[in-house]
Amino acid sequence: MIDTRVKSPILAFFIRYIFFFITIFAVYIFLKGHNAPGGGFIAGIIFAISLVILNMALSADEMKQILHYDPLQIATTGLFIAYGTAIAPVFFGYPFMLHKMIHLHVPLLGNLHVGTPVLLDFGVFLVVVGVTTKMTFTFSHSSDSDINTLAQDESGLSNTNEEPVVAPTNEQATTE
Amino acid sequence: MAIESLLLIAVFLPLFIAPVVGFFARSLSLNVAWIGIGTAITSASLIGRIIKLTKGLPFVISYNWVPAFDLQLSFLVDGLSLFFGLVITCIGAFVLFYARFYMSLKDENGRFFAYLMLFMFAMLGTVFSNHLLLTFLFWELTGVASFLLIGFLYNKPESQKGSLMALIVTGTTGLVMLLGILLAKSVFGTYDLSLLIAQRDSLVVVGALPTAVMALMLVGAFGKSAQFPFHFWLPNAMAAPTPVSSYLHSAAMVKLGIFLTARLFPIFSHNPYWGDIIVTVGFITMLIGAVYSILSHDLKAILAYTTVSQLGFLMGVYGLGHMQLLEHDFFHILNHVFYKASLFMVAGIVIHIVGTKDIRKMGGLFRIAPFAGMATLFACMAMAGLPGTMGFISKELMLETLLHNAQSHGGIAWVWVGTIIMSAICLFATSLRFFKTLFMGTVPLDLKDSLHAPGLWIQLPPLVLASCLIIFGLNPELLGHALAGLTVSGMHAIKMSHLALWHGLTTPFLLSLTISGLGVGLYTLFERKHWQMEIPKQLRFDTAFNNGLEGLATLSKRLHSWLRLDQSQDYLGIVISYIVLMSSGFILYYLPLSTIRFDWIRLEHIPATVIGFVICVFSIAVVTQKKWTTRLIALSVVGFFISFYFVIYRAPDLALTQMLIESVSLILMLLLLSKIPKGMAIKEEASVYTGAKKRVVLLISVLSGFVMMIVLWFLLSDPPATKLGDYFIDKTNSLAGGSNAVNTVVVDFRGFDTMGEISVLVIATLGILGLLMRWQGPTEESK
Amino acid sequence: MTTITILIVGVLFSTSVYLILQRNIIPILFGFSLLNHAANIFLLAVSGDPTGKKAPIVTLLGESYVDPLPQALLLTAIVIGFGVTAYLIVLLYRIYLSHSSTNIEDIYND
Amino acid sequence: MTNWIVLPTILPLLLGSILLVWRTPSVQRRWASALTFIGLIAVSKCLLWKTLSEKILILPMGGWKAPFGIFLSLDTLGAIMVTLALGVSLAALVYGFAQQSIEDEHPMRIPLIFFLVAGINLSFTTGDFFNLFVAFEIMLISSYSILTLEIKEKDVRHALPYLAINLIGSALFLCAGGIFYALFGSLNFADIAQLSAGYANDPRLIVASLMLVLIFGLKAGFFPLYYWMPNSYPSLPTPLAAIFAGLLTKVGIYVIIRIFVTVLPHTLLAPHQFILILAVPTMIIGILSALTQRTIRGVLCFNLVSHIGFMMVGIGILTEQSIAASIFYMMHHVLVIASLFLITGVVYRISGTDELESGGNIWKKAPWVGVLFLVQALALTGIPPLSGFWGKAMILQSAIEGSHWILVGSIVIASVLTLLSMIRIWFAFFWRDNPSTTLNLEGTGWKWMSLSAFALVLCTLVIGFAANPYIRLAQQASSSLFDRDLTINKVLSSPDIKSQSVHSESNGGHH
Repeated sequence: MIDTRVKSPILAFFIRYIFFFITIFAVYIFLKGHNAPGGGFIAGIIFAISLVILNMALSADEMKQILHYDPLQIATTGLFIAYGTAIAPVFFGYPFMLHKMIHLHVPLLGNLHVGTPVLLDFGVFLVVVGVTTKMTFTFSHSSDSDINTLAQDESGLSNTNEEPVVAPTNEQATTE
Repeated sequence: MAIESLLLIAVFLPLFIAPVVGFFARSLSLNVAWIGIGTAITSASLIGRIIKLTKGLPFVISYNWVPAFDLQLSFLVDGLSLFFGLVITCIGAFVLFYARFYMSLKDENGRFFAYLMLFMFAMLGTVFSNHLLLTFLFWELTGVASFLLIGFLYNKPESQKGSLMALIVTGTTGLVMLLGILLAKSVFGTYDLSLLIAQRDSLVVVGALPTAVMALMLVGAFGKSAQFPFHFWLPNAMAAPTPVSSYLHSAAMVKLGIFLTARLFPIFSHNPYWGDIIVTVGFITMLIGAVYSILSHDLKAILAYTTVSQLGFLMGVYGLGHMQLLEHDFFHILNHVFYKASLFMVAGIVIHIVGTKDIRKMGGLFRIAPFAGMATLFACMAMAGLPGTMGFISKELMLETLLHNAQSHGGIAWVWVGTIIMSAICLFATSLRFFKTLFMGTVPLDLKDSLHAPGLWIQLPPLVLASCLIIFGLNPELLGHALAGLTVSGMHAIKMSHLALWHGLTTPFLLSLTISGLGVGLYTLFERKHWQMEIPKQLRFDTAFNNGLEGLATLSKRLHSWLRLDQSQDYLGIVISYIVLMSSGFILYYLPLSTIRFDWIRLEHIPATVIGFVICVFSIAVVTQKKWTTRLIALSVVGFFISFYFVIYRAPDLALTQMLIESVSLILMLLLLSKIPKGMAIKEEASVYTGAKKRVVLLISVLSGFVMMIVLWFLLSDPPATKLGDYFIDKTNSLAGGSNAVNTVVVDFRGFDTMGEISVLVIATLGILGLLMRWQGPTEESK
Repeated sequence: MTTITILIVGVLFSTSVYLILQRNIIPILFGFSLLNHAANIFLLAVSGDPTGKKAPIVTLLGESYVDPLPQALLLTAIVIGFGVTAYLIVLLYRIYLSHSSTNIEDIYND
Repeated sequence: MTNWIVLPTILPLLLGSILLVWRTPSVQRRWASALTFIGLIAVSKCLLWKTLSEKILILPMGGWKAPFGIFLSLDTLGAIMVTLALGVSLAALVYGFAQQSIEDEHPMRIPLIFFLVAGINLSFTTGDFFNLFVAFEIMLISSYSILTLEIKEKDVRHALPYLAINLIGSALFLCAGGIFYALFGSLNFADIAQLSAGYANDPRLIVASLMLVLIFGLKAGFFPLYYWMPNSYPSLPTPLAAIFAGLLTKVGIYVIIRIFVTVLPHTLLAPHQFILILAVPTMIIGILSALTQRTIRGVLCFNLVSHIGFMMVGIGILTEQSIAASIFYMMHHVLVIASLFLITGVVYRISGTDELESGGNIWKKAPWVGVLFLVQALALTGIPPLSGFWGKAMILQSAIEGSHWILVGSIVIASVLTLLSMIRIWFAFFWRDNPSTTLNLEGTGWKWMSLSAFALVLCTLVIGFAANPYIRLAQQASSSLFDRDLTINKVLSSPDIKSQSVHSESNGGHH
């Protein structure tokens, strides 16, 4: 159903613009999360889905240019932010994970309570983006031997002892 | 030095010497035995010194070890322990001396002598310990040490078999004894032996639990002392090198059971079953051992069975509980120690000379090994109970007591008289055979060339030991003087002075004469038949034991496959069925189903009803549809409608999340299905259940839904408690600074869960990466 | 309302268990997916009958809101379930690659 | 200071993520991970020492008042388990270093071990029902990942049973969480403990508690819920198998102790009777299966299963003494099983096989490996004064005092058969001349491997010969478990740090 080798130029054209709007939407969802349905997780997965769709349209190199970082690194950064938010209060003599709030008035978005919970939520956002894209990219590429080297380079979690998983050669991967 | 330090050194010296021996074995080779001999003599002399100092009064030394478990490092110094300590160390010295000249190992001397030292330590510990748990501890240590020694020539199959048998039998009986000990603690309130002995008059030993304590502990003693029905391990333990046999089977380890019985005697002898159990077991053992000994033809097996017989005799002494016998228990034990140790040593020498164990192929060795022959002569005389030896006196005493007993009690007591007479006849014949076949007559032709004379030194220990039999047999008072002061509380003070060589023409003496005559007769009978009779197969407990082990293996294999533990593909069905059946059982048993409240569907529920209907229909479609694609579509419909259902439940965050997650899962599932060829899908449709299996699967699945339904129904019958939720609603704005309570719970109130959740996501990605990058690790080291 | 939820839970559990007990890895995957849904709805149902209550976006104290806690727990559970399901999908793919079959019998008798 | 109890969880998580960035295996990376473990062990020792005087340490996450926020609470039992988990993991880690050269090391192995340890430690420290679920999931997903990380091509299928069973367990766990919330409106252990006293005869609570036995029985390996285990563990690399075998089943046992001793009322007898009934087949069938196995690891796996039954006996009897017995047995068993797996790895390394049929010659050529194995085999059997004896004797004592004669008999039978199964290995690999097996004793790798196994053996020897402080520790852990009121008071009366901080913040803003 999804043939990763077909890269449609029309789809690519549209998706670039759609991608832009989705990103804005994701940021909105993320920021409103504390007071309305939304939050880091939902924003993250929306953003990740847009990246996944983008991936269908673009070639691996283009995709790499857009992403710039290995998704796993993004996810790890998210983890660090979340852990950091949790650990920070300890140094001020507070219990682990205590959150502090700052109240801000931002035009367009209205009353914002910016505080450490946002940082944790941002960590969640990054993790979800990184994890979802990493999972789908690696899995969709895994039957394709030449793209697999990319996956290998990206992850960095491999060495000479690893050999990419390749589908049995005699049976062509076919769509249903 | 104080008694404490003397005793501690005497007991622990062998333990500390063991590694030293192991260490020096490389440079000193066999001469390392001298270190061991020195140790044994030192310990023996220390014990001798203690005898002088204590003057026969019991003495307790205690140190805390594990007070949390009431265990003290507590030693009881009294006549019994000192006597056994002396036997262990003295015979140990003889055995080590013998081993010095017997063993011819290249690189394993150190191990051998270290084991022997360890063994000596374990036995000393057992006899001196005053605390039942400590006794058990050393008891098991002797078992382990004997396992290592019996299996010392480990690459021989019979070594493995013999050591396994010894370990399992003594280990199992030891565990039973542990039960007895633990039970004793809860019945009598203490593990302290000296305390128990001191309170023996006020202790209630009658009744179910005390009897159980006694029986369980006696099982331990029976196992160690190779009493019926555990007698079979001893002959099989003969796979050990001969010095070990001589130490294990004559002097020491097998006597531990006797020791324990003697220890327990003052405590339990008032129990009505004490005598019955011990006498029955002991005398049956005595008869079996004697009969089997005459039916065996392996030199060491013959000796092993005579040992079994004699152990039964010694055990029986404590069962009869007759004061005159008990007063001389040390005499009986020493008699056996001396003759059996020397006979084993001789057997080792002989086997070494002739290169075979079959007694029927031997003969005429006196000229080659005259000292060994002398030793055998003395020892066999004692074993046969001929006048002038310790064996004679021992047997006379026993006969006299039994006759006395029979006259006063009648009935079954006469059976025991018959038993001892029969065993004595067999033993007489065996002794005669042993000496005659080995040392008289002519050397068989096929052995003539291979014979080589043994050294003088190696013949010395058996000769010295055997001479003791004669010396003390002729002058029993001598022994009485030597053992004076070894009073055992609750049992006796040593009075050997009235032991005499000649009691006059009494009934026992006449019986002795009869026994001798019949023994010669039996011998002649067997000699005529060329010793062709064997132990009947069905009465060989060791084969039964081995068959039992094999049967156990077969049984466990059957059970294993019957429970389908070897079938990886069935685990899931079994576990799920189990969980479902159990849970439905609980529900039917515990939940009062009649109290269920039914909540009718009202008008405002219509949207929920429609969505619920769709979910149900499509989830059933996932099951019933044939094509994977259809199933997948049905599945995603279920997923999306569940997010609608979340909307009904006023959960906008959940609905969004569910929808998005459903999409990503769908992408992943599509990716999976796109990688599996279509042909496979069609082929696999055939592999569903049919018939009865299908019905079972259906039943289990319907039952599982039923269980969860009932549980939920019950939960919702009462309005659910919402303590936490109320607080969150209340504080989400004021304390967490957000109006979306779900979000504040997720990032603030319970932010730690979210941290865990994102960690799970990252780890799952790592797992996926690991799966998609096939690891070609270093093959030979990957385990 | 609760009756419908209870029925959904029952059907979802039954169908999922039936699928998990099949002899093919694809139905098993579907089964686990349904099992996740079943457990999720079970957990959500614990917040009680939502009829007449508002979503837990608190603008005015004193009004009747549904219990936010089960929803929050469920959010965590859904995400964790997603991670595990993704892993399961890839594992099944690897199993398929190693044995060139999706049939449980073939796989374990290979 | 209270923040310390999150360290055993957060530090491994943090280091695991750091090692995801610092990807290339190197000597420095190894040192960093080993030193982290050593540091954590020091921390956990301090915590253990502190729990002895303070009974229970608590940390309100985010400063929220009990029972509303997530609470971490650490009592003596938890501290013991954390220390053990860290110790075993360190030994396994060092063993892995000795076993593999740096070039052969999988870059994800150490991070995943860290994540696994984090999950395990969180399970031991959490005081919240749903957080326990999260901890379990961290632990499980790490264990799946580890299981399939370096797996052999055809062994991938053995991960499926493990995964499937645990998925079912997780789904049920979630439902159980729902049941508890619906009943008590709370998820905090202390709070539930206080509330549940009034629910002792509530049929819903009885059914829920019986389901909990099934759920955690899956993790712990009760009969017949252990079916997944014997196939999954042997496909792991040795050090990881040691962690799995030593720790993962014990987490199940720990949680059962935690929930049934400190959370649910003791008057709830049904689950305990159920555990006692299950204990008998767990012990007997487990050990009979061990006799059918053809590999050392197979034998060990089923021994593991069988001995879970011993701990179940202690839990089922439910007296202060019997729980102490189970705790002590658990301490012993973690160390002994882990070290036996490591020793098996050494055996595999030098003889190239772990099949009973093809082994041999080790006693002659490498007697020290034999000594290590024999000591641990005897400890496992319970030969005094090795560590297994005390635990077993304590369990037997409680069973005798409760007059559970069938259990007593089963324990004796299981012990004897344990001995038999271990001696089979001993004969096959150590006391046999097998001309077709050549031992490879070159190189120093196996010596270092033996050394880290020896470290664990040494621990068991210490526990065995100097048993007193450890038995006292187990007794103290048990008595603080039984001191429910203290725990409840301490947790529920904890200060409301969050509102204080918010108030001080708003006050500060005004002035």
